Amino acid sequence: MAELDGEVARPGSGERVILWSLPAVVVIWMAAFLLFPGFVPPMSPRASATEVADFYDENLSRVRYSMILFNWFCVAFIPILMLIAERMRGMAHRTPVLRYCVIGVAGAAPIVFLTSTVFWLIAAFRPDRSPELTLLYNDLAWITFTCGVPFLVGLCAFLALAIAYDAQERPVFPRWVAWFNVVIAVALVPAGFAGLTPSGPFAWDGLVSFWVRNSAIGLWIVVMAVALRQAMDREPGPDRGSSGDPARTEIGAEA
Amino acid sequence: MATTSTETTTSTSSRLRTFVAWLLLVAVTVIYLGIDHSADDGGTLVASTAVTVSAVLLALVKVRIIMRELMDVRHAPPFLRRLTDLLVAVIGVSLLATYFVGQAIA
Amino acid sequence: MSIVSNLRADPKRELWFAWYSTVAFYSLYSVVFFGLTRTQPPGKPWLEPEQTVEWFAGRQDGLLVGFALIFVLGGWSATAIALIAYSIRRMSVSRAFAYSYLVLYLIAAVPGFLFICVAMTVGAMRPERSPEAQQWLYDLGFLSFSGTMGVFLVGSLIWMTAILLDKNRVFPRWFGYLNLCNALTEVVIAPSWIFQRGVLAWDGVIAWWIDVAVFGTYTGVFIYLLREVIVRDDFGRGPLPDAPPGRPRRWHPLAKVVR
Amino acid sequence: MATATDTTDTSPDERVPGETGMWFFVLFESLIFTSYFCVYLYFRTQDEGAFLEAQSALRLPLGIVDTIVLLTSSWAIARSVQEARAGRPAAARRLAFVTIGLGAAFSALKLVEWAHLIGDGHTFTSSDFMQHYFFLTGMHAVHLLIGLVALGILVHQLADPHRRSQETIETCATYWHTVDLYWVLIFAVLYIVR
Repeated sequence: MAELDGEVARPGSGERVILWSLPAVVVIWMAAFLLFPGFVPPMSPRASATEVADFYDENLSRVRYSMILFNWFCVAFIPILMLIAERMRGMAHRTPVLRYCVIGVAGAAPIVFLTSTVFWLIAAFRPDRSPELTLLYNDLAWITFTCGVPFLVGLCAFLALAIAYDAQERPVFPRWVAWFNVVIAVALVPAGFAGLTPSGPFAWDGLVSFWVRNSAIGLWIVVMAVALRQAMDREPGPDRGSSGDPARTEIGAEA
Repeated sequence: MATTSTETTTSTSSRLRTFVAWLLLVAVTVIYLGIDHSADDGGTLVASTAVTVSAVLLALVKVRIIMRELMDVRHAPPFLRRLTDLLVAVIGVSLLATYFVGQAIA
Repeated sequence: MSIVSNLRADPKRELWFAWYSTVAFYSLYSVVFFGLTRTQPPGKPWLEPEQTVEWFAGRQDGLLVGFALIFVLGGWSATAIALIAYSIRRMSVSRAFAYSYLVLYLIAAVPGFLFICVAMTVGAMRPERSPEAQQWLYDLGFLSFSGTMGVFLVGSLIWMTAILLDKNRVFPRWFGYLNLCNALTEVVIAPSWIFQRGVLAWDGVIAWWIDVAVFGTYTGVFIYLLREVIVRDDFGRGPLPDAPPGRPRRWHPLAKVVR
Repeated sequence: MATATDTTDTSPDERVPGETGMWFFVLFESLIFTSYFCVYLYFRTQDEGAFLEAQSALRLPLGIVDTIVLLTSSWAIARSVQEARAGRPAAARRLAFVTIGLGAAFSALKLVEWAHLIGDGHTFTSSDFMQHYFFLTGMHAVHLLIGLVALGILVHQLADPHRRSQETIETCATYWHTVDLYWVLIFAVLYIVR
């Protein structure tokens, strides 16, 4: 860290700007969520092809504009996740492996959501298409959206483990954040099984697969934003790392 | 750079040896022309086990010359010499075995 | 000694976590694709629409349960990629190689293994769907899974170049060349976009059986070699030392548990 | 010359030409190619008539010229290695450029042959034989392109005495020989086998 003397730019410069983009992103997401007529209440997997086609026919504009919003802004969450990845440099790890895991899944998770918006938008593109095909695109969108949790589960699990391994006097994130991530990961797991049943709490419109899953994601965003802000406040200035914990020897720390 | 007379001699002899290897490879390639015509009846091609087997065997001879002379395996330790010979054998056995097994099934 | 205490006490615990996860993930992957869903070896590319309906009906539960497991645990694949990225990071080459490898494989995971999960789940959840639509899903599943193997071409070449340029002796050089062998067989899968039957179709002798044999060898070899890298790693910047002398080599991941 | 090894033709020392790792590649890749040939030969025996008919579209003289061009390139790179070993990098470079030229000539001939075949309606998808033909020659072309990269590295090494390494030169040459080696086998099974 000897290279950090002189007029070198602070490594954390600009991070507050990214953090404060979060409220804007959340507002847009909430707006898009409420604008999409298929979320409140969630569309039923038991609906027939004709019913689904009628749904798109009647709600064409709202489907299109809400999904275009999601299509634009689902990836806006990646910078926030990168702030978390940056905090991981301060953890008492010997290697950057867990940070690499987090960076990897942080990139892939929004891309899954992006894919589902593509299917919704195709379904709405030609309302005169045969109902059979509209149903097909609708199924693809809902399965991608609901079941597509692998990278979110991975994100929570990797963060939990990284925090658990962060054995130092003043850990980057408090210990309870690890447990919180485990709880969220567990809450997301049932959604992966939504394809197995068209009705009940595990169906894609069910209590567990829809409401619990999406509330968990919302809660995760809020809690992690708070934890992230605290971690950023706790961090010492430009000389961070030099004061240090001898355990802070991650070889990628200056990468 | 001092070039002793022995070095010059070996260099000349190895140059000649490499040239002879190349000449042999070209000669074997030209033999294929003769083999090719031996089986064909005018313009149409005719299946022939003799042609197939000799084509594969001649190719293996060429492969071995390339490995020994051009790739310099003849100066390599015994393990590599044996391994490359084993490879030639494995290729030959696999190709001919598949061919004959295939014929037997067909 | 158990794996758990091994993971807690060892200063290399993050690396061991990633390594055991790699083994576990590849095992899960094999069980799901070969066992539960029976999507490997793959279905026939030349099936008529009605036959794909039967294909889906014949393995409905397996497809739904198997791919649900991938939906839940697929993110685990990141550990293998992160560990490889770390191995490249430990070499005397630019970090650009490690980051390229990490980003390339993880983003490619979406079309590479998530699409087949989505397509097969959608196909299995409504067996009454029209035969043409079922065939469309069948094609989407297999082609997105097999056809995108070409991504590994560039991935293997990145790893190969890093290994051959590396002066820290992280991997033996022959493994660098094995990456080239693997890259060259990834090319072979491309004709599966063209052929519906024959040796180059997605279930063909060349495009599937030989490819899987090479890829399986490659995967087995790199999992073993990654283990050697972890054992040898000294967290320094220079050349990796040889394996510590006098220490018994643990050939099997569970050998320590058994002892 | 410090970079030239002590080993000459008469030396009793036995040594692996180039890196051992490259020889691992040669053996493993040869086995993969052998498996492709086996698949081809097997399917050929199952439908000999159709294979023979499609095979008659190939022009043997062109194949022979191809082969001789590539054999000559192999000779040139073998000579180049000898010159480099004897401490004559300028001569070695000239021969390496001859090799590159012959490799390019082979590729050009291959393109002419492919163009002829496609012009006559023989494509990747037109028959089982042509599927194997384009697959094997295409895979070979990929190996050849990588070989040209290897030759580029070899020339680059020869250009500067500071980075010159006889081992790297021999490794690149060994790779180039395998391009020749695989062609010899491909030529036999595609053009000659009946």
